[in-house]
Amino acid sequence: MTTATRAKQLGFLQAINRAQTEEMTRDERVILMGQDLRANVFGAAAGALEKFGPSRIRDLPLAEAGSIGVAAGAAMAGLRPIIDLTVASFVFGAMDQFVSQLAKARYMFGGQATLPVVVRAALYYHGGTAGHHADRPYPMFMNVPGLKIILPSTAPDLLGLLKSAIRDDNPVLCFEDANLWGRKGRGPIPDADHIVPLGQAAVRRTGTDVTIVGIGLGAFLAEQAAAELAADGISAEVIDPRTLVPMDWPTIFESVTRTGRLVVVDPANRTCSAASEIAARVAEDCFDALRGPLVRVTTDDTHVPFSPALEKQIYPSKDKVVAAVRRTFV
Amino acid sequence: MTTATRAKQLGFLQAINRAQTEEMTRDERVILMGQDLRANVFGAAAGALEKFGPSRIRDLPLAEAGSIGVAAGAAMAGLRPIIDLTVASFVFGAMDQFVSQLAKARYMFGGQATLPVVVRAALYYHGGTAGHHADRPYPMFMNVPGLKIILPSTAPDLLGLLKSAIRDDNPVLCFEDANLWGRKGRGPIPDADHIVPLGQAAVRRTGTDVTIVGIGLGAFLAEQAAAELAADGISAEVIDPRTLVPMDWPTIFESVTRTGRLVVVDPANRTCSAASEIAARVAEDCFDALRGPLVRVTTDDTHVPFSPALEKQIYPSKDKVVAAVRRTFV
Amino acid sequence: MTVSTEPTALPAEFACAGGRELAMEMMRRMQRVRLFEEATKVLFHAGELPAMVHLSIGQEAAVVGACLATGTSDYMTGNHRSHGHPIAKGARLDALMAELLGKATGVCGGKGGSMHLADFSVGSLGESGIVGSAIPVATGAALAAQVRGSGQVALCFFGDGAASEGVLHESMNMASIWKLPVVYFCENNGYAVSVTAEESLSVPDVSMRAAGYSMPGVTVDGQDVLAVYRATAEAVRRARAGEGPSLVEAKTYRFHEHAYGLQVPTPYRDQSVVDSWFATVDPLTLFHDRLVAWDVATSQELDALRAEVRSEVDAAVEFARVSPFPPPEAAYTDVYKEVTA
Amino acid sequence: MTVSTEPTALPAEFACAGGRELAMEMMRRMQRVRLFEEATKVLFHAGELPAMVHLSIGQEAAVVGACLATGTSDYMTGNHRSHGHPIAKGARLDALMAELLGKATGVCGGKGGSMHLADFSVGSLGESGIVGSAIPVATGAALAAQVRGSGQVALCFFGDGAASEGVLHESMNMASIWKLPVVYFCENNGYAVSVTAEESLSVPDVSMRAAGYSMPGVTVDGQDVLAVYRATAEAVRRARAGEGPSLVEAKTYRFHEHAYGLQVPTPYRDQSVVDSWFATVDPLTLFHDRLVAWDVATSQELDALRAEVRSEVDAAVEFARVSPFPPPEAAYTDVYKEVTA
Ligand SMILES: Cc1ncc(C[n+]2csc(CCOP(=O)(O)OP(=O)(O)O)c2C)c(N)n1
Ligand SMILES: Cc1ncc(C[n+]2csc(CCOP(=O)(O)OP(=O)(O)O)c2C)c(N)n1
Ligand SMILES: [Mg+2]
Ligand SMILES: [Mg+2]
Repeated sequence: MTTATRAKQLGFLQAINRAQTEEMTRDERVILMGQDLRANVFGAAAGALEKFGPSRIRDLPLAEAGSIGVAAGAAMAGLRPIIDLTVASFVFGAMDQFVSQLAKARYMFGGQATLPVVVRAALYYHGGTAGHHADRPYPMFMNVPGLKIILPSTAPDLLGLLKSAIRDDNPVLCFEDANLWGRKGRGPIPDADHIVPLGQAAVRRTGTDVTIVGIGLGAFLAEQAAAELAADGISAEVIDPRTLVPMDWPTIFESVTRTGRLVVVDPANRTCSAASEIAARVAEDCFDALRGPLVRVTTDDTHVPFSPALEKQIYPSKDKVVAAVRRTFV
Repeated sequence: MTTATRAKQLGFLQAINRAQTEEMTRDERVILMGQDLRANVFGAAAGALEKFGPSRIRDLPLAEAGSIGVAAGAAMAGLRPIIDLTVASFVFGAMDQFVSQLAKARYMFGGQATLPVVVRAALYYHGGTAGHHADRPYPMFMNVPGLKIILPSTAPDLLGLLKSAIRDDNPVLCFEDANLWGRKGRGPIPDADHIVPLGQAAVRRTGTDVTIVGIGLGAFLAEQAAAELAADGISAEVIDPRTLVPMDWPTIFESVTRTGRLVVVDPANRTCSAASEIAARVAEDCFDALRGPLVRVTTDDTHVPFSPALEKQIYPSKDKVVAAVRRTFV
Repeated sequence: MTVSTEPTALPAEFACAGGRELAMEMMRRMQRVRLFEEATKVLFHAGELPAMVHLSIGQEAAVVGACLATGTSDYMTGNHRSHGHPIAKGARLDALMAELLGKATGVCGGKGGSMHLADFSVGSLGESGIVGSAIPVATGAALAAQVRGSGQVALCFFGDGAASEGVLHESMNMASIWKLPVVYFCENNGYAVSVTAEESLSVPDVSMRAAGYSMPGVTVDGQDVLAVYRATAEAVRRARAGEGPSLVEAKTYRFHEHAYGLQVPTPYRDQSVVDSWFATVDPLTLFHDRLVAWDVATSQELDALRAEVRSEVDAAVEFARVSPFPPPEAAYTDVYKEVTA
Repeated sequence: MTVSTEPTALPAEFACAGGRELAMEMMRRMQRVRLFEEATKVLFHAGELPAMVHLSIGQEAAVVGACLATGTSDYMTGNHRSHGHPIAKGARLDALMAELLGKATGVCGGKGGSMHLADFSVGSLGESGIVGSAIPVATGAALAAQVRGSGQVALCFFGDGAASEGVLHESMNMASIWKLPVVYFCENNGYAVSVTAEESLSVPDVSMRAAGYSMPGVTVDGQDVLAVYRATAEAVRRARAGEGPSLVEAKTYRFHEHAYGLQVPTPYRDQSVVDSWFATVDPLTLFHDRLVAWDVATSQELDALRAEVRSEVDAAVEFARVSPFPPPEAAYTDVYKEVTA
């Protein structure tokens, strides 16, 4: 790809910047808080401080629980905070605030509270950051009612979903697969006010023999695998859910009902993964259509090792997806 | 049941007390820490302070993250702490310490660290405690490699598993279904030094037509349902995994391979539940044997409402299990 | 050092215009908390409560003195000992009582219950059964007030037990660096269930932690409603003036067991001492006697006020009793807000 | 107030028997940290490092002064800025360097990497990439020492940024109520990535938080290895004597970017100021000049020591380079301990 065409493409960090800028311009209740925003260390906050001022752009001290709780309270009192937690491995310190406050306050107070909060966190695996920076913890949050979760695999989707998330009156967690920050995640620059509604999957490729549901980088791998399988005469349909909660079950069910086979590609740890949920749900609701085992391609149940000699093998790969698809035919 | 026979039965709180007392007597590295232990507010610590003294029996201040981290550090420095977190809804505040320290330290330090820590927490649902005391969060922890998880459904199993957990050199989370504290969880008093190894399921009832895997109170409901189904000529096999990590897959697979049908009864929230994992794994590894949809009976994906008019309906019940089994035959 | 007011002369707060009304409102709200909770004891013994309740009896002066230093447009968060806070903030008793019985007319539609009352109409943003967990929420409400420039203040209740939770530290630090209009208010009743404050706190006074965040900290006599009011009012003034957060600690007493009816196997405090509290540090009696001594009200007037509140409470109990339970479907609503901006 | 030592007379610590050895060991360990990290810069530029590294250059006096006040049987935990702590605690350089390259011979078998070094053989219980997360771990190690009556102490490193995390508060409180033998040691280098300590802390000195937990707190000149050593040694003495925890803060400087090679889009500190630090507050230069002035060592001797350390570092780099990578299966071991008691 030449520099010229690449310049016309939207990247992940630009998508975030654009979504945040557009929505903060549109609605002055939206504020942005995160570590190192003013110095723009992560690269998605360029120009924000100049444009929106220090009251709406705040650098957070290191206090994850406090930060999420502050966002919950600010939302209950009329703001629409975006919290940039930077790396998804930092969510754990705030888990009580996610579960006990953000997810439950509306329900427990009988609908009195409204919590329009967006929390962004990058899935920072696959890059030698080792066990403390490489978590993919979204399945934990799927187990918590009251939270919505998006996990886009292209920059245009990220832009459109993030804007929907900021407008949503519910807490939305946005997980960004850092492996898509570069070339893999780029896409055509959408028109002004590009919106992708929450809860709608994208069918990346149509096919008839097997359905591959791919999450985050998994969607990219699924497309690669589908191309390889096509050469072998296997026609794979690739679905990117984009939103994990609420999941677009109709699109997945319709596809599996046609193909009779399912592979789910999910960068999360295997046990109790999003892939587990999708497989379980399909085994429950599409059983009669099934013609082969439901196969999950996930990260192996181990921690992320530092050594470049160890790390890559534990994640989903195109080859693992291809092998999984073949397994559904045995 | 007369008072005399009941007296010969072991209850949940007695099982805990006995396991802790036996193991603390056996190994002076075992210490017990928790809130309100000296006053024995939860009822499982009777006599502990007198027997083992204030150095080994400590009341914790309200500081869940600190408590789990302290346990991790104490274990790395030679003790074998038991932490009584009392109610499972209090685990969230400590999530970072569970994930980043307890689960990962051994791995990240290349095996230098050993973390023999037991964390106990009661699943306190079904009793009008509302949204902040009624969580069943074990599926979140199943997504974290490095932790073992037990969830016994009878007092004798609790005794034997807890003793194994205390002797295990890995962090073990013990979730105790508070609905089994009373009559439902009682069982015959075992002999001295009763051990149930981690990772071995119990077949509670043998059957040929359908496998019901029941977790915690779910095992009790599964047995009730199996009795009712038997009257209808349906022969249900009931399996209580007892340990969720490591799961006894061979026992489950063997059963489903024979029966061709699976229902999982799990008090956790539905999405990304233990039931999802079991169903997904069976759909992957036992597909050829399956003769009907894999059905999960879980708590509905909502928060726990306070009102007695609202609460019970959201949980698994005997009737829901029976209906689920019937669904596997359609 | 614990600050009390001097019982001698009529205090300035009550001598000025509206002073008598303020004094009577203090007494009215303390009576509301007391009689509301006395009623829950009756309901408990009658087996009409679906769950245990944590009573504020003995702590009324702390709760009311603090809340009356704010207005209903100000924010407040509390904890599991959850009845007093919204009552003191001005919430209607009927919907609170209905909530305790899990009724559809409850302030949370029956979904919250005793430990999780909230009444947004009076700025009560909700209590938390997870101890300490609402502290950052109050801090965030203060942030919203600051960003919106609304002049509102957030009042954040927590106990001596909660003072050991990390979120208190994180919140006080954020509030201080951003000069947020929030008042951290510790009801130090000496116990976290069975653990004494001496055992769980590493300092004699929680207020000694304030210096670590460059905010003023003061400890007041929590049985003295005026002392509490004064200290909180000063903290509220600071907050509204943009001078940032404060920490106010009220030393108080929990007259009943941690949860009413809870049986603690091993006693951790002497019943005779507890009994003596009723005689010597009952905040309602103390204030009653001062009001009479200061000629703010007569005993008869105060009796009449009590009778009024009693009728209010009786009506609330009746309202709660006759109210319907929510329909089963209600268990599944309010998980998400359906219609969105 | 920041405590420095007086540069005039030969200090007691170095005048006594073994004093010269102590002084030389301070210099040796500071050189080890410095040269080890200079070597990682070379590896970084050569593209031989699998990931970014966070350098302690500029902070050597703080790290070494603190660690030398403990013994190798004492415990220590650190953070993401992770090389200096185990080196100062006495770890071998070769296994540390091999870890940075992800080799099988690395101190963590290649599984931890730069941010997560640990060397249990010298009491280094591991560093944490999750900021603040190891603070309770150190506290727990101190608990174990207390329960076992072993006389060991735990040294807990954290930064000015980590000081805002709730676990610090929870840990210091527990340590104080139980009088645990732990020393909380804050390397206040003025920044958490781009955020200044003035912006993120609500107090001028982190040590001002100590009073909130009834423990002594002191701020020392972190460029003065002896001042750090003295303050830490006193805290260690207290801890061993059963008098409980202390908080020591070293005001220091981070000479390089947060992570070496990191490009921060918007500058947050002036490069000319940073440059002047190398000239004025380099802890190695400062100590070098004092040692010469005090006649503890000659310039030649110190040059020789530096040369020795350089060979050690060169050998470590060579060892790391020629070491094999771990076999793929190693990714799946150590998740659990297989054989159990
Ligand atoms: C995070 C958390 N840990 C433990 C509990 C159990 N618990 C409920 S109230 C309480 C004591 C709280 O003490 P304090 O903050 O002083 O409030 P008080 O009950 O005295 O009003 C405890 C330990 C809880 N609800 N939440
Ligand atoms: C819980 C957590 N939040 C955020 C980060 C990202 N991060 C890494 S280092 C750092 C700054 C830490 O500052 P400080 O504690 O002063 O240590 P220093 O880097 O200055 O040595 C931040 C924000 C992290 N690793 N962990
Ligand atoms: Mg208390
Ligand atoms: Mg720093």
